[in-house]
Amino acid sequence: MSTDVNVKLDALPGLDPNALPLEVKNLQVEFRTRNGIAHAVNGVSFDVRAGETRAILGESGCGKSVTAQAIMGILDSPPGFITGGEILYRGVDLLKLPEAQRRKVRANRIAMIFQDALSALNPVFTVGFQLAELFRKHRGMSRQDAKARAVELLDLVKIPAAKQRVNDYPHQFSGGMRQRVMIAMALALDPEVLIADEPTTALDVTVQAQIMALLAELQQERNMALVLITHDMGVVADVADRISVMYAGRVIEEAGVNDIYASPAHPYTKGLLESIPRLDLKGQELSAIKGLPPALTNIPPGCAFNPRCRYAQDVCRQNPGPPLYQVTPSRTSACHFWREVKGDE
Amino acid sequence: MGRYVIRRLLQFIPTVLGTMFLLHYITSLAIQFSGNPVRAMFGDRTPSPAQLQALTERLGYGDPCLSRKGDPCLWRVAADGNGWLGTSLEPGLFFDRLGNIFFRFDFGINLRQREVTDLVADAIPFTLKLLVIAIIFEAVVGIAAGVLAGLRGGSFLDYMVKISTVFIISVPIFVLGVVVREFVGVKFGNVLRGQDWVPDLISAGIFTPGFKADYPFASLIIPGMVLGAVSLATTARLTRTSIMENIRADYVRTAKAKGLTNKRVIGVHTLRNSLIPVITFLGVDIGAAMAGAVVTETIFNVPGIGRLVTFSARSGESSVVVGVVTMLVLVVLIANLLVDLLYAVLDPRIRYE
Amino acid sequence: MRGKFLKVAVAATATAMLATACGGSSDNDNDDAGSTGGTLRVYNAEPAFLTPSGGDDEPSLYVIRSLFRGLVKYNAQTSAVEMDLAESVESDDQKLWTIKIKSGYTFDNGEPVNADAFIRSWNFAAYSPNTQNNGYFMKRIAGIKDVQSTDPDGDGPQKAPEPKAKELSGLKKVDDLTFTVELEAPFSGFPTTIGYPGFFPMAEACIADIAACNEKPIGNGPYKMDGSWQHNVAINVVRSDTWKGEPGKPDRIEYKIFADVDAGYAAFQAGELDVMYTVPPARYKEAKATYGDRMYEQPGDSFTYVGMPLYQDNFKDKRIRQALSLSIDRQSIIDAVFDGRFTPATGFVAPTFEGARTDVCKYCTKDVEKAKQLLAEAGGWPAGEKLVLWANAGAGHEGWLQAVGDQIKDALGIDYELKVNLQFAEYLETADQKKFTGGFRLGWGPDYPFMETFLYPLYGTGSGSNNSTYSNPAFDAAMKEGDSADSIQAAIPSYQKAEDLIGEDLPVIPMWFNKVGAIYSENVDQFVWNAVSDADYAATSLK
Amino acid sequence: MSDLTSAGAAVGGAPVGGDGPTTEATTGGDGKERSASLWADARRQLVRDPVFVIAALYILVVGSMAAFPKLWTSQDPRACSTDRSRIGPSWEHPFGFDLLGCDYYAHAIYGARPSMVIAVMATSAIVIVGGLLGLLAGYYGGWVDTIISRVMDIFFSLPFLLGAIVFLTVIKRQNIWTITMVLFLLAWPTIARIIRGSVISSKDLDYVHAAKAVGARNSRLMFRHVLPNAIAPMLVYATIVLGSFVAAEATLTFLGVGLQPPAQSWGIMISAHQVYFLEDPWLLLFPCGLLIGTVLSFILMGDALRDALDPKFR
Repeated sequence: MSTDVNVKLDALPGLDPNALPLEVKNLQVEFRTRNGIAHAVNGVSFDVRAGETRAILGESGCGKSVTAQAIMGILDSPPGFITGGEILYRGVDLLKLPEAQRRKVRANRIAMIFQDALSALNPVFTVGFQLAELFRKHRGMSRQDAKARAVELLDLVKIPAAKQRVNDYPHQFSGGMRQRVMIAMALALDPEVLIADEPTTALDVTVQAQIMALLAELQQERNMALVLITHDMGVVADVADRISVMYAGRVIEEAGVNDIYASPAHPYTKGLLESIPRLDLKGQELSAIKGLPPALTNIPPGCAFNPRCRYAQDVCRQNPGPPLYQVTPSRTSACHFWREVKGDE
Repeated sequence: MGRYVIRRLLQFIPTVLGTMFLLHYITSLAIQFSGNPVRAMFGDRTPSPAQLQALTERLGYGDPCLSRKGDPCLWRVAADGNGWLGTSLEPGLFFDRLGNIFFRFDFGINLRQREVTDLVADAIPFTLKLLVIAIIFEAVVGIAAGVLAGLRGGSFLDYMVKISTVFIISVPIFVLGVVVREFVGVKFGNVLRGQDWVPDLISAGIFTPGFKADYPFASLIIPGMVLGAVSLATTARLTRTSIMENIRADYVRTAKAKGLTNKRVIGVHTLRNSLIPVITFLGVDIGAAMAGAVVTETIFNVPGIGRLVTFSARSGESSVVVGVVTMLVLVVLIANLLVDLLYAVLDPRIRYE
Repeated sequence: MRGKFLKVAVAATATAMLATACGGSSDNDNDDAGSTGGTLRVYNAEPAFLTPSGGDDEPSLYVIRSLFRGLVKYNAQTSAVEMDLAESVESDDQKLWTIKIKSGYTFDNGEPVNADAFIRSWNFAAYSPNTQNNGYFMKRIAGIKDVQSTDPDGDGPQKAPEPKAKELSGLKKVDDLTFTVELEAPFSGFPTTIGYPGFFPMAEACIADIAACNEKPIGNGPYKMDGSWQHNVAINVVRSDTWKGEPGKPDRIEYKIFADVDAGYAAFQAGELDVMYTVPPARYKEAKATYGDRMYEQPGDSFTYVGMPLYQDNFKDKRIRQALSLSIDRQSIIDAVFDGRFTPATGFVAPTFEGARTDVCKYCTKDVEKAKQLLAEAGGWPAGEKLVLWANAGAGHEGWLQAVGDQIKDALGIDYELKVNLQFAEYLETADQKKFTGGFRLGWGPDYPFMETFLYPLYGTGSGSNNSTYSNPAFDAAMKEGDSADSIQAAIPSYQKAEDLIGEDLPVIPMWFNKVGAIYSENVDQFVWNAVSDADYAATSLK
Repeated sequence: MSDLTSAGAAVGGAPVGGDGPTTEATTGGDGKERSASLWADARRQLVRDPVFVIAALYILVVGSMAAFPKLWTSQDPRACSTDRSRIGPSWEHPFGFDLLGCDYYAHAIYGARPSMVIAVMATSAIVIVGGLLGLLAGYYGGWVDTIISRVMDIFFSLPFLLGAIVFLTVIKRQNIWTITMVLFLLAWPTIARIIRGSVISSKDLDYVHAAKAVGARNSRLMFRHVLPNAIAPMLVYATIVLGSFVAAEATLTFLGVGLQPPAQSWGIMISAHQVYFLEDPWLLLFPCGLLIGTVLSFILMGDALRDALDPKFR
């Protein structure tokens, strides 16, 4: 793993430097389990520009984490299999890359951080070892240089007394600190794209804010593309540029952050917004979307949301499901009656 | 950590004392109920009372409490009348043994008037060699099989390992031992000895039906493998389960996300975590193995500790049984302590205050 | 493999053998055959002691016989007594014996083998505080009572007092190479008994530190120790340069020690041993088939019997004892359990002994009608009561004892119960305290090659091993008559008269005599089996 | 490692630690309710698992041999005569005759009883006493725990086989009861440790505190809330240790300290005939087949049970 890995990666066939850092086109993923085939991802598409933050919003079990793992190529298969679609990094379809090169793209170009940093960090190795490992393996650095770089990284993510803490183990760090270590690990090799799979869900609110601020600052400095996967509407509002809302393995609405909050064009998004407790509505009964998301092994025909949808009519229940209607040049919504939903405002 | 070790060492004392008293009382009961073991040395001939008495005295079976059924031999009437604290009693056979073993390191003699310490000194090298071979064989093959089966969960290989390990565990060791000795040691050995291209070390050294003085290490390889076989099965099962659990852990996904090669993800990250329960099992197993190899030692004629204590138990040599088994218990306790400490080294999350 | 080693303890009696004429004709060793040289690897169990005064079990005797030599030895074929280190052993009243020793023989450390050596060794063995096992054999020499003291209060805290004397009064030194032995009572078989290793001489240095001598014995025989005793592993001996007599054939003998006879047999099959003096009973037929020509068989002298507890009412009437004996088919049991390896006993003296006869016991072949008739005459067996059969645990006797029970049940309808869980020590104590409630298995191996050893100790009134408490004045008188006969030949008729009495009274039910089976490998040229001292390694030559 | 104990320890070492309610998709309900569904799931899965069904059937067959031997054979195992010694298998005598000419098939059938009885009695003893002591030690902690743990250490560090030999050599009567007691004495610490570990890990879980808060008495807490959690690992261990006890009886008999003839047991059949197996292999194959089959079935059942009861593996 000599340092010339960047040279090799820049020479990838079909690489177009000014193409988007990450484009996902009609991604299909299914899980072949004992009780049937679960269609976790049914044609998800989105893209993200350098310096932009793309949020993927949805309840747990809607396929957002699977999408992220598919992009990174770390799906456990079996049981998971990518059965369709393309994942383009600067025009290069990662699905077609041989594993050796795909592995180089990971960490060097596209990095990822996970939700529960305690279980995501190896408990029996020091934080320093797990950071230095990246430099020793990808950049072929010596043990001392790699350790020095590790300390620098810990400083970068504002971990106090980095020199001493580098020899500590993950369980000796607090929740927030651990998440900072995860971020340090992800940014070690200056990736162009960072995928954050529910980075702050396991943290309490105050630490959550610090982490999101750190992410924003680092993104700004490095003009990095950030894909933020979460189910927390609050976090999305103040960080994301564009939002894709997912339900039952499909993107059902995609728009700029202000448009969505201002006028959601899909009943599900509308329901989500209404379920956020707001100060100005104090004392009123909170409205929640009735029912539960469908099991991915038998997704209802037509629009997957129809059983729980106020606006649902017969057409919503027939196949093929609603396409992504163009609400505005920069917005889409997969609902036959998006006008009524949007209009209700 | 230091305080923990000291606390554990202090806990040894009641345990070892308890074991020693248990063994002492059991062997004394044996003599009280089954009669003087010295009598058996004369076989069918009935020795003159004088001779039997002299020999009984010399071998330490003369204590009067040994002739009273149920007497725990803790106290005895002092010969000169004035005993401890003004009573007429003085510390009995048990305290003599305690004093001898722990203060004078004198474990007494067996029926053939040989020092128990010499008996153990003769036996330990063989048991240790057998142990080392068994542990290496068990660890290497066991972990390899377990890892392979664990990684390819559900595959044919996994099924093969699962079935073969369960089968080995359920075959009683003495059946395995006898079959291996007869077929591998004798039959196959004779075939090998027939061919002259096979070097002597292998044909005469390894494939022998039992221990041979002129190939002290080679002739223990097969007995060691038989002894290790049962624990090999357990190690493989343990490793397999542990790998299957750790393979799903989040940190493995992180390692993959860090673009590390599959070999490193498995070899370094997953293995390091999965081996913790396996190593603790091996540690405990070593302690127990010191005396556990009774059957293997008997079948392959290995003059080890297991066999020494078994034969002494049968011929009623209580000094050997009490002395050697107490030492073994001490070894097991120390082995278990070391394993717990090793556990803390292997897994930094474990803290002992 | 089950507890086989205990069996060795059961047959632990020394197998010293018979003498025809005392002070027989000049000895010419068996014709010189086979070349000398090579290493002889032999099977052995772990010996108890390697000193003549201590070792009385079979494995020890095998080693002691290579390292030491005594006053007399036994001819390999005829087992006649021949002079070895002794010039002559004579007595005119069978009570005071004069022994002259050949000159020039020395121990390995140079000490002379003289009268002092023998007197010193025999005293050392007899003196009870020395706790030597073979003190038992000195019981006939005058003054034995003074050298052994009994503890006055049994298990009391006091130790046994010092014996009155340190030396046997019966032993007197005449000059450097002659000494006299006075017996408590006349005994014509005395010369045959001193061929037993318990009577071999020991060096002064050996007696001084008996423990060290046990680890590395100082012998006076054709071989000496090579290194010390590697317990449970091996004992190696090499040709001794100080031995004056006829040199041993092999340069070196390696005793390989096995704790279990099956492991030993497996080693023999794998070509690791040249001689194995015994074969596991279960593998006998297989060994005979594979090593037929290299297997030596000869009727043995170990006698197995089922003793009758005469002190119990059920067994007082001799007709009941005769009925029980008549209902046993010995040959069928032998074929089933021991692959036909033993010879059914129809007498009380080993077949290879001089003066032994067959059909002394009229009730030793199966005859169910006669058995039923005798049982009826005697008033039958108490209804509902079970016949209890005893044996010591872990020595493989339960098998054939169960067969005996089955046959008696079939023939006489008496149900039986086995009591086979007592360890050997307790079993013998039950015998000593006369607590058997039914037939009890015991074995007997002769101490010296003289018919008397099969009779007096087992049936003489009050004698040590008379566990059935049989007491018949006519028998005791016949035995006395034999003891004081002026020669072994003259003693035989009276001993036979005594045996006939036993044949009628049946204090014990004789079962069988073992058959000795030894196997040797291809590298053995001439294998020699001494009728008395079993495998004679010194005389066995290699190709 | 030591021949015998590892079969018992095979499970001791295996990761059967108490499985507190893992946070799955559904929230961790109250302990009892969740475990009830656990048993239902386990039963459904087990019934479908062919290995478990075959093993259970085999155990049923052997159990019926032990309980009602008359069902399987009309021969009396003690009607023997040496004339028929070691005659080969034939139609009326499927297993032929043994060394003393007894019907080997009847001997095998009647031989099942001691092995099974010893295994079942010893296992239930260690489960009841070992379980109880483990529960007490784990739940109360403090000096109760210290005393019980030290007693546990004594019997745990005694080498299993050697301890058994020393005890059995001393006891004059080696019969079913004494062997069971010895096996119990030497094996209870293993299960006590498992239960103690599981109780300690599950006693400070939320739902136990909740129950304590509403004033539940200690005994109710122990048996209604804490113990159910330990039932799963205990059941798994008990099944597997049943197999190792059957093997233990045979090994002790092989060493001459177990059951003595004229009792019938597989152990005796194997040890009495193990040297003949070159001439008449069937003498060894039948009892070994039965013995290995039984031990194998117990272990397979234990494995299947563990997989079924341990949510992680579903």
